[in-house]
Amino acid sequence: MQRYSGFGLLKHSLSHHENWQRVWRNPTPKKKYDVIIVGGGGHGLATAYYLAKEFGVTNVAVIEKGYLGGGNTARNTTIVRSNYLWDEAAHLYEHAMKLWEGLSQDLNYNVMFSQRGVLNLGHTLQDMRDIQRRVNANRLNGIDGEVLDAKQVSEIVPILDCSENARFPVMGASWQPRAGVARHDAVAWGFARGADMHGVDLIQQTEVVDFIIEDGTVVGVKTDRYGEIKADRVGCVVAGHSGVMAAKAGFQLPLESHPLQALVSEPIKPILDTVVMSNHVHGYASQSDKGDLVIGAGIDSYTGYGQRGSYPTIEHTVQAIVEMFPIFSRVRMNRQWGGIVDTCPDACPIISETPVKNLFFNCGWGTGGFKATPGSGNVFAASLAKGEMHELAKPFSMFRFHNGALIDEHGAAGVAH
Amino acid sequence: MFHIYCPHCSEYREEEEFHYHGQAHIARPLDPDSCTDEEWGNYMFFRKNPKGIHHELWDHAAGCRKFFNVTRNTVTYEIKEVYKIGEQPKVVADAVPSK
Amino acid sequence: MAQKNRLQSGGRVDRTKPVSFTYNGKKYQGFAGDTLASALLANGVDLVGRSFKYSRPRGIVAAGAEEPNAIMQIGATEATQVPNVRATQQELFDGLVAGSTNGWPNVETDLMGLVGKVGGKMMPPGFYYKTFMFPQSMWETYEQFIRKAAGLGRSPKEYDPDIYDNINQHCDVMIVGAGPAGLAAALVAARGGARVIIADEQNEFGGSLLSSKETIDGKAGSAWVSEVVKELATYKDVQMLPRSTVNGYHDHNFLTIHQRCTDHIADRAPNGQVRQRMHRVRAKWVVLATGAHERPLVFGNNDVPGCMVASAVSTYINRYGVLPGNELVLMTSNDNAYRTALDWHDAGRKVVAIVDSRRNPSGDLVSAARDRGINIIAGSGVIDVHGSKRVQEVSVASLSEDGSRVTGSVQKLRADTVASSGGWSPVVHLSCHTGSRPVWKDDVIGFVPGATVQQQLIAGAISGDFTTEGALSQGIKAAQEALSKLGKSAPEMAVPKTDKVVQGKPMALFHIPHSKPTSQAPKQFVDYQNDVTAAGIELACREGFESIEHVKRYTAMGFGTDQGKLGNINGMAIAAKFLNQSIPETGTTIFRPNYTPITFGAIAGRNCGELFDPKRYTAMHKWHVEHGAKFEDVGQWKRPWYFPKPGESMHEALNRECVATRESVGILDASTLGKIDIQGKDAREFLGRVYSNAWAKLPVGKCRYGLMLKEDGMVFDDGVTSCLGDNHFLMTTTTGGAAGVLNWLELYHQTEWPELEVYFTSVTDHWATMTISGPNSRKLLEELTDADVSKENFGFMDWKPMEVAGVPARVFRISFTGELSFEINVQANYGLHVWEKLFEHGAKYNLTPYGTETMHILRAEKGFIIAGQDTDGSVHPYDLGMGWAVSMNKPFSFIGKRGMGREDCVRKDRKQLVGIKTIDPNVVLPEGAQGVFDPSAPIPMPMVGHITSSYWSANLGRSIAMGFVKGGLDKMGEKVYYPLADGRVVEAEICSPIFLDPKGERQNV
Amino acid sequence: MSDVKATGAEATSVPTKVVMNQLPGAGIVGQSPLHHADLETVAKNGPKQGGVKFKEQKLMGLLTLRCNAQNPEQAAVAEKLLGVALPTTPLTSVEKGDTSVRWISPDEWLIVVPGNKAFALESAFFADMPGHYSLVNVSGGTTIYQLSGANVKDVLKKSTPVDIHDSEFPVGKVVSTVFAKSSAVIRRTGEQSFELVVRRSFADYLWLWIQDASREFGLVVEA
Repeated sequence: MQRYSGFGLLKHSLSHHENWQRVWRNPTPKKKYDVIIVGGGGHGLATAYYLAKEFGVTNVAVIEKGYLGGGNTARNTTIVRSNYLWDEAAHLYEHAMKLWEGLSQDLNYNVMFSQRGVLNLGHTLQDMRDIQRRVNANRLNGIDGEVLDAKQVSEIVPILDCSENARFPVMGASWQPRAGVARHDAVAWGFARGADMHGVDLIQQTEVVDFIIEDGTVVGVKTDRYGEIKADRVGCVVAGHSGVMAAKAGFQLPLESHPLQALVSEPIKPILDTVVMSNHVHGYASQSDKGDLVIGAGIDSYTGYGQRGSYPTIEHTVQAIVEMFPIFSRVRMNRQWGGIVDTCPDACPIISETPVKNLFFNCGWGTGGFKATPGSGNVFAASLAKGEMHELAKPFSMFRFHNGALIDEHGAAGVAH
Repeated sequence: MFHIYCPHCSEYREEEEFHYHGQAHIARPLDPDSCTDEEWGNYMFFRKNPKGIHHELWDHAAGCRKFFNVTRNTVTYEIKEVYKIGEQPKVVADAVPSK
Repeated sequence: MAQKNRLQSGGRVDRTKPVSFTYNGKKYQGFAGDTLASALLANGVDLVGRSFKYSRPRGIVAAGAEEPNAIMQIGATEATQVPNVRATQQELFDGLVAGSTNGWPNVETDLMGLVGKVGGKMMPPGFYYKTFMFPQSMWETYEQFIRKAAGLGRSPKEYDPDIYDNINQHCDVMIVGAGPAGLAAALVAARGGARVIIADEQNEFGGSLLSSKETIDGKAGSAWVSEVVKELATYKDVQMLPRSTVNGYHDHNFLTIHQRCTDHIADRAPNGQVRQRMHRVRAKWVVLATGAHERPLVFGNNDVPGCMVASAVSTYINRYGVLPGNELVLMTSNDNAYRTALDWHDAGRKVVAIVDSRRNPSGDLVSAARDRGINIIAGSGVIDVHGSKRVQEVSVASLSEDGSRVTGSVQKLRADTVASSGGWSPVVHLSCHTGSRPVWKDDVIGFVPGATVQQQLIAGAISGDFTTEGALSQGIKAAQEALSKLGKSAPEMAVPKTDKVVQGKPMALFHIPHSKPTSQAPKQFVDYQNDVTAAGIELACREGFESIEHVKRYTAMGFGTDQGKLGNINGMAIAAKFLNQSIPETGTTIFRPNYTPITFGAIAGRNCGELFDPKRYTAMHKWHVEHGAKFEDVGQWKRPWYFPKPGESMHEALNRECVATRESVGILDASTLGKIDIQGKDAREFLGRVYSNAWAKLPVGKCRYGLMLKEDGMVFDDGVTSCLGDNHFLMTTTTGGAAGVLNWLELYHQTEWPELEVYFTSVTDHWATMTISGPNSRKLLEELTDADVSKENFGFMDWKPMEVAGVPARVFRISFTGELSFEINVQANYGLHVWEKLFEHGAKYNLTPYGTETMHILRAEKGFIIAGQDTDGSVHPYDLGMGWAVSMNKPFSFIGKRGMGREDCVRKDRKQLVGIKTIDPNVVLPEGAQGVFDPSAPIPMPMVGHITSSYWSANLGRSIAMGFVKGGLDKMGEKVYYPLADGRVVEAEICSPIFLDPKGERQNV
Repeated sequence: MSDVKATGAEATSVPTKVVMNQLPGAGIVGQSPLHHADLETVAKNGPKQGGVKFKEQKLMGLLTLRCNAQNPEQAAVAEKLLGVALPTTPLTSVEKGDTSVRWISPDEWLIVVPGNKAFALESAFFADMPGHYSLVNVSGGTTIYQLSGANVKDVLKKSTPVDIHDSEFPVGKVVSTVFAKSSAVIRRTGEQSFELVVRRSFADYLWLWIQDASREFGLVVEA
């Protein structure tokens, strides 16, 4: 297998880059696998990677109806942070953060994880109470965080309007220095390459049209291209389509799939080198390495599988950005797009056993999926390998919506995470 | 942005005037106290979330403040019909789940 | 020499109106009617930018929205800077200041260029994924360089001096594009009596007719255009919008138009005019007449300045009177592009050769070229271009019949301009915005709009028919169809006569091969802006990026500000060829809004600054401002926070307000509390279902506090509801909860319990509410009313109508401070009058106005909760120690009852709200501090609950706090510790949250 | 002592609903939601020519009526008390003398009368109206903006998504809708004149918005 390095680039440049190997194979599926993962997005690929690399389960297939990393992984605004309020969520996201911190080296693929820090602004007294509460919880959970006042905020982001005449003046912020952004496509490709290297079969352009369930236990899947493929365990990681897949398996989930829109400006010279989020003014922005301002806000109110939302959502988002950064008024918006996010009533994911034996779901990440990619894949892989849920995953059982043990992260999720 | 016909105002209005309230026809159990935790959880949280035909509850928040139902395709976003509370939809999904 | 490339005559520029402008610090002159691009070309400026990865010199390629290279920084002042403006779309005005965006130290001598040459070979697609990984700590250092190199123009550093706005439009027919198809459609729709909007991104209507020599009905095309425009102007329901780009097509035929009102006049909008306007259009029918973009061909060094799209060359000649060179080589795969050679020749400069990839070109235009003696080299292709900052020579070689291989030897031709054409790509962008996928048509050699659920019609080149005759007839048909769908009678209209030109069959050629394999050939550019080459696309495919979406993402093709208008199809074709499959098998090309970039300010419109969000005021707001109140934002309300006296700190002000209230009397403007009038015989029953406590027996004249829960049993609002009449109640809600609660009541009434006879009406704004609180409040009230407000006849939790200061009022004896209190409600138009009267009489009692902060302190001294501060949607009444506000034996299972009974909600060790007393009375815990039982435990340290409310109580001379503690209600007197960020660990004791007057005697006097 | 009427029963027993005269004696002048803007002075010193005219029609009596117009008794009593029948066609309004009635929803109407006539009308309703209904005085919570002039439609188009073209919005039509980031009940009162019923707490914001939206046409304030 080929390792990537600057030296490798030089070597290949001498042969006109004609000898680069495939990043992953294009295999025909076997009749049976130990584990089938439905969904080749970031989380599914990470799950496959860790199954093979960390838990020694290499007889694994990832079945993707489109192309790898083509869903929300390709459509999000790439923010990575772990400053969540409740212990359960904080531990899960911090587990992911620690994996992020060595990911490029672990994968030998530069996912461009850039720890430029995240500011969550506070504009009201209640915002500041919530920020204090969350940061104090983070510190006691071993997660870096500080509460900043308006002056400190404007020192970090001088172009932010921290003046008194803002409609909702900035009163302060929470600051997580270790947070940042990553290159979304590279994350999917890096995990895919890593999984493939460890023997995982990545089956693209193949849709799982049904589960094969025998007296309450899943034993495989039906696909449109290759018919039946057997498996001891099946992990379903299909984000926005989780409800649809659950219906095929005969149960419902506490999920609604909503459009989540985002937009980018034209590329401009570096001017914003951290991530700024505001729940109250309702928008967030960062600047990519290409120079685009990457901007987002909340989900559209209605359910939708159209990968597009309504224009007023874009308007409100842009209003918020102009309110926070008045100097961007003359900068121009280049593109907008939408993803399909499966949202839970408590703004926390579902990593869970299901009413069907050996069928596991990892979904409900809402707007917060990207930042959790390695952690989600890692704990889901552990659960699939053992057939029982990983400690960090247990609190995220779908059955918490029956017994009432919800983990309400709306505050920390805020404008969309 | 949706263009929604309000069955009470009897004309089309912009989405900005309306609020979405999720899946329609979720009746509150008549005897909550006799519900199991599972039944109550299902009532509160578990949803069909279909890809395709969806019956959903909206209210004309900035208009007549009346609630009503909408049958909408969640992929194409076409609104197939609107109907008042207490009425039943005429357009329903075909038995086969959308693939 | 000034404007050396300007023709003496011809074109639509006004040679009597010279316009001067600055480019890269140098002064130039153009004419009114020029774009920045045409003026630069007229002045012989070849170099307009450097490419972002290899920093190669780049020149103008196109003449419109598809231009990838001429990306300018515009702006005469810091505040009016605009990054990334296309020179081809910027109209020239006097004093225009422009500069190229890339190139260091400048675009002419660019040192990055060296890096590009040297490092170029080491920068294939995705190279950054493969390196910069070691050591880990260095990535952010590498990144700084990458970031500096990236980005085109720069953001202004000062605030925008201009204003923008939005306007809502409705029409029967929205016509996008005012070329022949759009104009014909508009004419028919207008004659049919429809409400029409026709928009075009250019400064004048006419589209292709403005830059071609074709005639319509025997007149010049442009003459036909002006006649049509003249007629359209006579219809009152027709809106014509030039300089207006339809940039987004959304669901249910909603479109957005970006209109540039003043960008053609000046740097900054003159005297306060709107600079740009967004039209938000709801159209019954849409006619897309967006035309097509010509595709350049992909060949070696096809990015050297002087390489242009064929039709662009014609546009510069015919529309702007500019000949952008001296010696032309035309590279084409179709007849249509021959027009460019003819235009060039007829303008009096030399056409070196027409290189045609087809073996036997035929057709009228081909003969016309032959008649002019132009050298046609058939069955061949331009495989390489020589020159660095301008084309100097081109290499031509014969090709195999299918154009896949170089067959013959290479001949070199001197030329300074290479115009190329690989055919035309319909502008399908808008049709994709609503989720419709375009479909490939082999006869068109391009994608055309696919099936859609929108009320959408197409006309003209977008359909794949690139003739003017087709445009006109389809425009007419489309409008007629729209009219009949609208139930209007469609007028007949004959298709205007157009020139008959017989054309030969075009060849499907995208990428001209080189004698060397693509990977070793000179760079063949597909996407200029992102430096994507044919070799790069092949490499992506070789590495396994086989889906076109993967190819695009891996190479960044189509991610520039031109969104791949020129390159995407060529790129797909190259990928298809490499994977040897058809283009449709390789995928399709999907476009998203915006068609071209839009100013953020224009989208925000006037919803910025003081109009960003409403500020809501009470009837007494003016008084608060005059009396120096500091305000708190509560939702959209501006509520007085505290009333500092001159020189007083917040802390001092609060102490003063708190003490004055407990010792004499204070006053609070409580008007923002939500108020709902409830009438109907089932009002009581309804209250019983939405509140957790009992309402069946509340007598007329009495008030009662209630908790409102969600179905999960968690508290979401609280307030006092008063019984006005047996079937008539007044409910109050929290300030933030008002709208939500009314909606909640309507939801349950309309969808669950329509049989209950009850009506709800918001009266929040109708009543001005002022609470006087403190031992002297009764004395004060007595001075202003004749009513008997004695304890005996006006007890605690009673309400009474009475006149206060001559104004009819409803007075409620409820208290949020624990003091003797009267909440006076009057019709809001009289609120300020009563408020001021209270102060006239209150002076002797030191009547002290206080705001939300003192209110919070006073209620905390009493252990009263604030929904939203002491609750967070995850606590039920028992968690709050408020079981007394729950009546489990009500016949109807009220909202929240069942939820509270779920397994997790009845746990013994839930976090419960208690009082928190710091051992050191002078320490005020920060709200949000997290408590632990064992402060020496290792991180992660088990947390037991947080502080929700915490204040300095001047009345008690110590700090007080409320907060959640695991099982706290059974831990009275036990210790809890608060490790703070500054390293301190505050020791505290769990206690009752009622710190003052536990028996409630003070309010009951 | 203010004049409070209990209805539905003789004074001795428990009243079912109460209505009260909320207006003080003549000596006390009410202060409308735009009181602080001092429109009199603005009108005196401001421009007299412009494309948009603005007037606050203040201190009117506004009543929200909820009832069932399909119920003949209720319809009859309402017509008797108002002098006009309740408009039952959606989005229409009726006007007679100094009384006007706007359709708000199938069971809701907004009644506008002179401020000093509201209480008499309320009392009459509470005395005579049979069956299930509700009548609420909202005079203090609302005010009325009169917008007119050659450019009045341009200002409305900037402010509301509703189609105000003559063919869709004839004189007399009334809609409750979004207005800027607040809401309003908009009624067309003439070819070039519209009436906005707005909420008190948003009055200042809407006043700022209308000034801003009118600037390019010239705003004439009338007192």
